[in-house]
Amino acid sequence: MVTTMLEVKSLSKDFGGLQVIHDLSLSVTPGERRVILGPNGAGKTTLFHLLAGTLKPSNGEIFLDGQPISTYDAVKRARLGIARSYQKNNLFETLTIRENLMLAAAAALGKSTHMFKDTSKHADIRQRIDEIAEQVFLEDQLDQTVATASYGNRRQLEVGLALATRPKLLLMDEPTSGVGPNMIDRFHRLLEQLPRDITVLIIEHDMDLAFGVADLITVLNFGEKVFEGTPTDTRGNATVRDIYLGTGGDHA
Amino acid sequence: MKNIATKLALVTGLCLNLGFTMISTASAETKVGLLLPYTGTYASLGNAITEGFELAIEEAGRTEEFTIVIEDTEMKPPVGLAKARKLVYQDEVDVIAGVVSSGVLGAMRDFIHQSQVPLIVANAGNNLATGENCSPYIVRVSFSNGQINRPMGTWLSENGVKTIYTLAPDYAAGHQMIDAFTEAFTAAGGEVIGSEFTPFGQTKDFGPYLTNAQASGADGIFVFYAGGEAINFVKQYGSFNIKTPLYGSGFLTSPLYVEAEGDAAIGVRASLHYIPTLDTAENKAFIKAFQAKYNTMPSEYAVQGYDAALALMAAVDNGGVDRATLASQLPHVSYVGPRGPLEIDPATNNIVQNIYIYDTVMENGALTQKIIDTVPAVRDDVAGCQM
Amino acid sequence: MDLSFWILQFLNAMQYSMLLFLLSIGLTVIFGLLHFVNLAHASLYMMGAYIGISVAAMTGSFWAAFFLAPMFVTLIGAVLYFTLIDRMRTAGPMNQVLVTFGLIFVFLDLVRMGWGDIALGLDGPASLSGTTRLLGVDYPAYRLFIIALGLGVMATMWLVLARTQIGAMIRASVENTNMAAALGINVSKLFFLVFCFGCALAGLAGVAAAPILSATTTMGITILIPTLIVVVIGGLGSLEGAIVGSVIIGFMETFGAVMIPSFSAVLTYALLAVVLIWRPQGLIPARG
Amino acid sequence: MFYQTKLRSITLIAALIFLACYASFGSYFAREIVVEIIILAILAISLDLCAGFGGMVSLCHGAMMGVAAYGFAIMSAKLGWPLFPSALIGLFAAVVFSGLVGWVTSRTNGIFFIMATLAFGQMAYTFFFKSRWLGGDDGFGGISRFDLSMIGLETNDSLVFTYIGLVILLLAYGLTAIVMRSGFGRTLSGIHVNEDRMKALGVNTAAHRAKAMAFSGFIAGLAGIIAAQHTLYISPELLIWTTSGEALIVVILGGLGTLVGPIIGAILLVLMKHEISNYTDYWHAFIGLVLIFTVLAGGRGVFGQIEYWFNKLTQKHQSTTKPHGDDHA
Repeated sequence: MVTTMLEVKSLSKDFGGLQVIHDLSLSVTPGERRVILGPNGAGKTTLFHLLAGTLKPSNGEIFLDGQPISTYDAVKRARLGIARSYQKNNLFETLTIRENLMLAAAAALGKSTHMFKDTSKHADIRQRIDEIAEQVFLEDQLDQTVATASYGNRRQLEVGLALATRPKLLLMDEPTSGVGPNMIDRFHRLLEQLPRDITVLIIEHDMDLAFGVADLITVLNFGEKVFEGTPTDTRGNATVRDIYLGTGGDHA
Repeated sequence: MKNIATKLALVTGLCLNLGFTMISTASAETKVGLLLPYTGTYASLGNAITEGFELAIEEAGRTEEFTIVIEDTEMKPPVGLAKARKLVYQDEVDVIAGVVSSGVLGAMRDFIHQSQVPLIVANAGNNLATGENCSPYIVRVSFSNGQINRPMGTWLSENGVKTIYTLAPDYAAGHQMIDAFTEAFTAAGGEVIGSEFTPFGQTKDFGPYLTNAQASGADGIFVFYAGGEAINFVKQYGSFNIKTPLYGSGFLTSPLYVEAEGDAAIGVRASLHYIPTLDTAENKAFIKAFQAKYNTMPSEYAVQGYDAALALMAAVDNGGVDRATLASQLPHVSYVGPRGPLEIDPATNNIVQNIYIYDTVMENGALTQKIIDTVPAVRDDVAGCQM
Repeated sequence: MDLSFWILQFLNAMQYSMLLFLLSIGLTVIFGLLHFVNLAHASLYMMGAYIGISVAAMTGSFWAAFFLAPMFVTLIGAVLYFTLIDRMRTAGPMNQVLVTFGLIFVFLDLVRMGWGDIALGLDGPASLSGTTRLLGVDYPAYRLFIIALGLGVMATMWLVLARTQIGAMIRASVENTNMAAALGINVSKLFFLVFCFGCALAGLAGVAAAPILSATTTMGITILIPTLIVVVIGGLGSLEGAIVGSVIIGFMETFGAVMIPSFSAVLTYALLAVVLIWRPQGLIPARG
Repeated sequence: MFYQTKLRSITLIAALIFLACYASFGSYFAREIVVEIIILAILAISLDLCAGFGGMVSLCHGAMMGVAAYGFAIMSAKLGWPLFPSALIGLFAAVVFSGLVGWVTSRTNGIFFIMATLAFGQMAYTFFFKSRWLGGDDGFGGISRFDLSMIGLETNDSLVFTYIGLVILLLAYGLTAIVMRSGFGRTLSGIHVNEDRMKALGVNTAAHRAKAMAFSGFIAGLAGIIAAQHTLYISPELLIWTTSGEALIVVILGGLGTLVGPIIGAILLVLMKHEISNYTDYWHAFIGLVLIFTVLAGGRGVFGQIEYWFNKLTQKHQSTTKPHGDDHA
């Protein structure tokens, strides 16, 4: 029986001698909400790149659901169930929100290579679009073009795109970056309502949100894991306070 | 284009014709379609042939008798065929003249044969058109690729050239020209010790090939190049100061390009079916008339256009009034033109003509052609032609 | 095939490389700095040849043509810059390609109207008409002149870029246009100067090539493809890339013609395909 | 993304009716012109599929068309196969060729993609140009048209042939439209807009682009089969890169990414060319100026512009793939 959804073993990444991730090991259980904390430059986003396969590790192994995936490219990992939302919006800008979700749903449902059936008429694709729209609170904005949508809506869509693939493992890179308090609330609700069959890794700077949703928190600094524990333990930990809250106290 | 006004007039004339005088087909007028490239690489050839053609009709004072419809083939086979169909079905011409590129001729061949509209080929030299693919409706008054080059092969061998290196562009005409030369040269005892085909339309620098040819140690280099490639080739040959003599198909030092080639052309020996310096009454009269009208020296292309018109008029004089009678009369045309005595060989419908071997020389500060030998009445073999 | 044969072929390759270099360097500098794919560059080359022929015919001097033709071409370039190029700068490569593709047609017919359809030639200068003995072989002096011209332009550009203030500005702007503007460089003026310089080089290449190659209405279109291939193989916008690309293509076409003539027609295309598959950004991609 | 809007349907039908009328009531040459338009329009639709939806501006579409035409001509005229299987083999050859080109160029974008496709197209052109068995640059004839006498159609009649061409144009359009509305087509648009995100969603974008090229090759192949049967003759001219350039002009003139635009563009370009060449030999310059003007006027093309105004007027917000001039070089 597999007890970990994600297993990372002594992962390292260097860019021309500069160590960005160093000997990092992680173990995330199915359904867990894991928050990754760390100051800027701690290697959080690089870790996501390594997990999603957009960067190749210099060293170490990654297992998803017990399966070694280190050698797989991003496409294959996505198909195995890793989805990712980006820190900076990475959307289909010229398309509508519905079309964005349609693309993700079609990809997830294996319909992106169907050559003859009109996707907008696929019952299961339409159902998926509606579900996700509801999950990320975009039911009323579906026919808006992304380029003209509000920033908050675009952040919601960013998560929606990742969710639409019904991933096993969801990597969320600062979903709330740049949004106001109302919006943070929304994301909080969104995360709480996510079904537990999705394992979630979140990079988050909003402490209330982070501590509110996390089962466990991993703190990175200079590419190394410096602490791992429950929100309560993290709050009380002196090292964390020093390196993270001390320098990054002015979180967004 | 100098004759743009003429063309415009013709086009407008045509429109009026179509609009108001559709019944005129029964009159004695002969409607001729001139199918030539006026855009693209061969535009200058198209213009020269048109000039020659129009001159001949004017000279004979028979402009009233012939209605000319001009169409541009753009040097594209599909366009050529489409325009040929237009001339036949829409303009209902009695005869078509022109066709510069062999590709266009190839595209038209079956159509001409089936529609039984006579075609007077005024340039395209593809051997097959009067050989394997000959047709009673296709008569050629220009030349065949083999016809120009065979005499040179024999002549060179007879004049002490033992070994030759050949160069030509890598396309169908290039291969036909060189094959014909090689066959005749070898038959006469010579040996082709090296041969290269240069990428057509891409080769700008002939230096590497010239260096190769020189290094082969052959007694001479025989080449076929035309147009811009001919200028480049001759100039580069000159600049390398190559000692191996240069021989070629006469298009190499055609009067149309020889000025651009400059001194490098001096001493190049070539064979062609027309040389402007031919010392005959017919040629002198032709040149005088041509210069009077266009203020420039005629080229072999202009002569081909001129002869296409002369052949047509001769066929009309012999009783050609419509497509069928023109087609039957054209193969029996014979007369003396600017290039000498001409006749059509009814076995192939290709022209029988003299081939001139000439030097390019400097005379009174201008480049000109000096004929050194004449191979009379060169006739193509009946190579698989069945009418 | 003795040594002198290979020396001759080496010089042939050099000569062709330098001609390609003169053309591609202008194209690539314009791309590197303005991010503009100017297909009409080849038309300017053609204009250089035709204008050169006319100037030589009027003045009777090759050297007058050699110096005046690039100037006229620069003038044409300047007009183009203010009418089209400048306003197309931010329009994306696709639109730039289309507009300059349209310009090719326009220039083609302008030349046909002005100079006719018949191929024209230009006599080189009398002083360079013979052959010169070099490395034990007799080689056309004019071709040596082209090699020297190419190397000279290369060296001058190298010096200007490495040693002078304007060179530093160009390098800075190629690397980062916004940064350059922030540093107080008048970027639009610099762009214009560089564009004019590129046009002048195209005109120079045209008039310099005319005595070796004839001037035809299709010369622009036929040289466009090899030039683009040089620039793309080398890396768009990269000066070193243009040098490397021209030398590779020049040598490959020359020695391909000598050694495997039946493949020489596809050799460059094959190389281009291989490079683009292996290194989609070219051999020496520009930084910027 | 593609939607078969009412405006597009109406324009398509109007264009087809116009062509049918022009061929029926015009002079003989009108039919030649209409067939020329049909061939160019199908080729342009095929290119629009790649360039307009997939962002892949290809210069080897002429070669794709030519490979099909040669495949058909070789099988039928040279090897004596029956016509329909020969045509299928021609189409298959075009699909394989385009798929291969698509596959090896799938990592390149922008101007690099343009150059890579140019290289492969020119290699194919050179192959046929140099092939002496196939007549080299002179090409070869002896091609016949489909024998449809069992359904009472005489294909050698130019008007019948023109009508058949129009039906094939409609089929090519319909098939492309259906595919562009499918998951495949929409995903292709998605790749054009944001390839990285498409990869993150688990789509093998390289393979997808290659498949799109292969499908495009099928459509271009249809144009090739018509071209070969129209002239009953074939030459390498079909494959040369300027054929692709002309198709690109047609797409831009009509409206990139609209599928209907290419048909409008083909009608405009061919008619313009024939009209102007009646008056001057310098029609290239005119075409060039039209192209420049089209781009300067916003690059939407004639149909694209009409659609843009129409959408503004009706205020109905319909997402249409507008021309994207922002491919990364």
